[in-house]
Amino acid sequence: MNTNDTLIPHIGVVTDIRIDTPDVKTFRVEAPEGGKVFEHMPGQCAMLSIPGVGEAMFSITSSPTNKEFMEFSIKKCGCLTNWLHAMDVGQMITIRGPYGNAFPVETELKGKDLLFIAGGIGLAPLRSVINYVRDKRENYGSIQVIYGSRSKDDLVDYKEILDEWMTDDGVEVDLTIDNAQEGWDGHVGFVPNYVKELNPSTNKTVLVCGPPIMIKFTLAGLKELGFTETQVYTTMELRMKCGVGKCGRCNIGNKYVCKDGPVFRYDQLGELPDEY
Amino acid sequence: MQEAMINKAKQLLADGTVSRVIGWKRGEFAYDITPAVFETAEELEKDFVFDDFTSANVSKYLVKESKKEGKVLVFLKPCDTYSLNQLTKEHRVDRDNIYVVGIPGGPKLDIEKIKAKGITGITSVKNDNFTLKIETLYGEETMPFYEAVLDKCASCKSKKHVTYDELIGEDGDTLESNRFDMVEQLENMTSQERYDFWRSELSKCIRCNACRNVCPACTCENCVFDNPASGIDNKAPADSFEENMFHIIRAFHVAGRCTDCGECSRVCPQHIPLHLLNRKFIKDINSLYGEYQAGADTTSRAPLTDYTADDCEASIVHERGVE
Amino acid sequence: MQVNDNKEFQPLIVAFCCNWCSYAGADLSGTNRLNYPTNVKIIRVPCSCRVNPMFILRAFQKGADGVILCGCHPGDCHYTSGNYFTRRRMTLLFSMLDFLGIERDRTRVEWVSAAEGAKFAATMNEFTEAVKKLGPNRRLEDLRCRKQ
Amino acid sequence: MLRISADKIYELLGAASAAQTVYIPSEREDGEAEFKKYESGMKLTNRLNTLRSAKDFFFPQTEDLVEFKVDGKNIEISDVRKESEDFIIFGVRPCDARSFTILDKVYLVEPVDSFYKNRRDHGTVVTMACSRPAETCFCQTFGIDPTAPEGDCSVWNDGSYYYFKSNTDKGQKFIDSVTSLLEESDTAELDKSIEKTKEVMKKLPLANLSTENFGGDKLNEYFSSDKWAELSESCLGCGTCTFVCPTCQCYDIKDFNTGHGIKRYRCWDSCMYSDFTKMAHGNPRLTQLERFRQRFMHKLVYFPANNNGEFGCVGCGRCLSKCPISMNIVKVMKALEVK
Repeated sequence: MNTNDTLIPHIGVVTDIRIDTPDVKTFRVEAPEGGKVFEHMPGQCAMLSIPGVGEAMFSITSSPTNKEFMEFSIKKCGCLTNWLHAMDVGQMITIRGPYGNAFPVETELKGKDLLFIAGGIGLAPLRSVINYVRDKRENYGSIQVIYGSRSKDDLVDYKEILDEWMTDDGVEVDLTIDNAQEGWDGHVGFVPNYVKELNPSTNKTVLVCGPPIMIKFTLAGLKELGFTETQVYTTMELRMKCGVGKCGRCNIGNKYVCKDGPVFRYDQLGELPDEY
Repeated sequence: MQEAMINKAKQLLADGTVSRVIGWKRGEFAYDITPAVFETAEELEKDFVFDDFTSANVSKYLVKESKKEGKVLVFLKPCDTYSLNQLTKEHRVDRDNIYVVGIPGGPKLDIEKIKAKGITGITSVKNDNFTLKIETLYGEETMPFYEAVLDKCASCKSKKHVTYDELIGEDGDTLESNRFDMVEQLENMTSQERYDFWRSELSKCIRCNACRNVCPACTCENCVFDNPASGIDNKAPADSFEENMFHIIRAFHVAGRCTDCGECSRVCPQHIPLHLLNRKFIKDINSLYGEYQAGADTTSRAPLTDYTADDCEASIVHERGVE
Repeated sequence: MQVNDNKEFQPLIVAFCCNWCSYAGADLSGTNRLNYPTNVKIIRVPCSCRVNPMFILRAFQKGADGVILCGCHPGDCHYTSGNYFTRRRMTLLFSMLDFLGIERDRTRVEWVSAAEGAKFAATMNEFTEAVKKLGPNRRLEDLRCRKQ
Repeated sequence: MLRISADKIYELLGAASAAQTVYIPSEREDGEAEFKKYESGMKLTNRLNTLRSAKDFFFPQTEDLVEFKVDGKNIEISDVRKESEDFIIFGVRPCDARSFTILDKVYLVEPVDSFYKNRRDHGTVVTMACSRPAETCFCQTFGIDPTAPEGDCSVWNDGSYYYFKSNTDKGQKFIDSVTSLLEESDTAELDKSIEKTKEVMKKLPLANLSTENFGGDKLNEYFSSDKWAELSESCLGCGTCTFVCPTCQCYDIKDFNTGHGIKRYRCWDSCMYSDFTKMAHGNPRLTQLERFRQRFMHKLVYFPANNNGEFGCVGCGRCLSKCPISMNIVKVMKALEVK
């Protein structure tokens, strides 16, 4: 038995832990001998696990153009993520992947003006794409990022947004938080409303990710503004165990989110039964 | 009987006493009967069935159904009324929202026992004066009625309805049952023999959870075996230990609450005699803490939530019977 | 690897001790320098009543050869009645284990007060001997946990 | 065709089991049949089929995937996979034989499941044509001919003889290994007995059940059908149907702490269970209705959509006889069917 099996993981070492928000940390993962454990495309996911604690699917938040390491922005919300939040640098984890499709950065999205809309931890999968297109700037049109969170403290990657994205030419970043707070002079309000206020040009291609309720209202708002369903991409999550469309958990209609997703164009999503 | 039940149900639906009826629905074959909720006279006419195969205890459905709008009519066999009483006692059902019509009990038939005789292709089963006349695709077969009786009916403990709003037919009495015979037989074996017996039975377990899910005493909102934090939420018995553990814990969780309705053994696809575990607890409780029949009333304290200062010590286990 | 057959079997005993009486009793037996086997692993519980059947089974699963539960004497429970419930529960559980063919001498309940250091040590010695006679737990073990 | 007289079949099984493990359907004390390792003295069952399906041979209920040693911050992974030994499953019914090709469509597509493939590569499936189908049989519905079984080697029994025909190299190897016991003969007797079986098949109560109204393109018709509420009403949410089903293939992956390491294993799981899709932020299939619907939609609509119209059911009838409340795919199909 010397064939590889995708269910048998690799070892990854956590080489850096960044505290993003009170409940989100970003973990840097490298192979024990240095470098990345495997290559991926923006939007793909990986199965991270602590043996004996659990295994779960996380989107890879670093860009494939980063050749040294992978990053995962993880919100504390369950058994495994609590454990991950409590660990220190140097901890080994197991990692397998990459799983799923990716945002079509090399095909449909090429040459397009891009609008990223994210809410809360929903920035994690989009950050991979944003940094990818920033690194391959010549292949894409304008970039606009609309990002909102509960409060200023809950904005993931705030430092990177301020220091890198906002200083980039041709990248427009619009931030919003749910409620007014001291030390915040930016926009206050929910993402879907902010999108409508900003009234982005309808020739942009939209990539949206966030809590289901935010996605729902954002999509409705975009439709009002004149966007069509084929212009909008989103990324999904369901419970997963295998990552390769066999264990049956993330099945919606004839699609498996782990294999056929997690990235779906909105019109494709509409063809699936409403069970996510 | 079926006719009388349908008429009763139609009458109670028509006069507005109830808005729904829980009963049994006819299937594809002679024996595959599904518990169902009927809402109209037409549905009752078409599909309601009561015969030798309507053995399912429908009282557990009342946990859900009694909380819905409108009163629900339920037909309960004597054994099923014990389950309902126990559920009432544990505040799992809204008894005021239930209209119980007591109906005569079994003995009901076990299709598996007929099939175990090698009879296949069954198209109809008729009881002709306690001989079963079984029509099959390969000709007619016969077998004695009592050889096909469900285990739970063969050791019936009571023909008495312990709760009802109305009865169809006469009420019966509690019976001298032989239900502890097999438990006693096992108790008289050596420890090694008992171990071998249970190993051969429990090793068949596929952890389908049918015993748990059908059990009227298992009504926890979130079962310990489904709770990832319990550490025992396994979906399959990965080791012989887990087979033992699952059934010990399950029986323990219903000890003193199990009315001995026998549904666990009836639904077990592997024919594991699970009721023996429950009966062992019942027998122990009866002999150590005084006769107790779960579901016989709605007020008494359950044996495991009760005590007396002069209860026997646990060492009694070491002192009696065969090693 | 050479297997040392001469090495005498030392059973692993798990002792659940209630915080108020038996744990203090164990403590006392220690301060009195009384001997009991080192293979007795004490798990302190707030009351003997805290021990649910799963604890006992889990101990066997993870390698215990015998499980003993110690609590306050009946009538002396810190919480008035905890040990009375324990008594019924454990009687039924042990009876069930016996019914399944698990050797009955692998389980025991003993009431040990805070003043009974000597009784604690004697109970542990005696229980360990009884379990030793039975040999390793094979009927209620999880094969996955057996050390190779 | 090659044949052996019925009284010599155990001689043949004995010869075959000298070279590799042979499993045969045999009866237990309770009258149910199950596959057991053949040893001399054992008898083939008279029951039509085994209680549990034959999928266990390739997709066992639990199997170890990988082991970990955890030491402080370090983790060591050890691959516990072992090359399976060759084995023969004798007497697989045509429905179960078809179930393997359905499982193949899940486990042998990229990325190939090496655990499944390992067993599949080493197992020889010797099928047995049916001669006494039961009332619960509906394999015809899914295009299976119970008198012409698939598998590596097909066997027919006309009462006096067992006839053998190989379909693959593995099947031929099996026949070669027992060839000295077989004699060449015509099939006149066998053909007669097959004709008789075909007559019975026409009379089966479910003979007219058809799939023509189901398939990958029927998602919208059936997903929002108002029949689901009624059908799922009495479902207990147990996993009996799933676990006796030859084609159900969902699994769970779990870790077990042995005290000296972590075993990661997988085991069968059921979409009927309430926690199947439960995650930290909620559960997309909240009630039994959704879970119940998922199981049948998957077999009748989703699976065919992904597999050129092939259905995820083989009509073995196990769920018909084992469901505690007798709710099953046949009742679902009949209730749903829109013309």
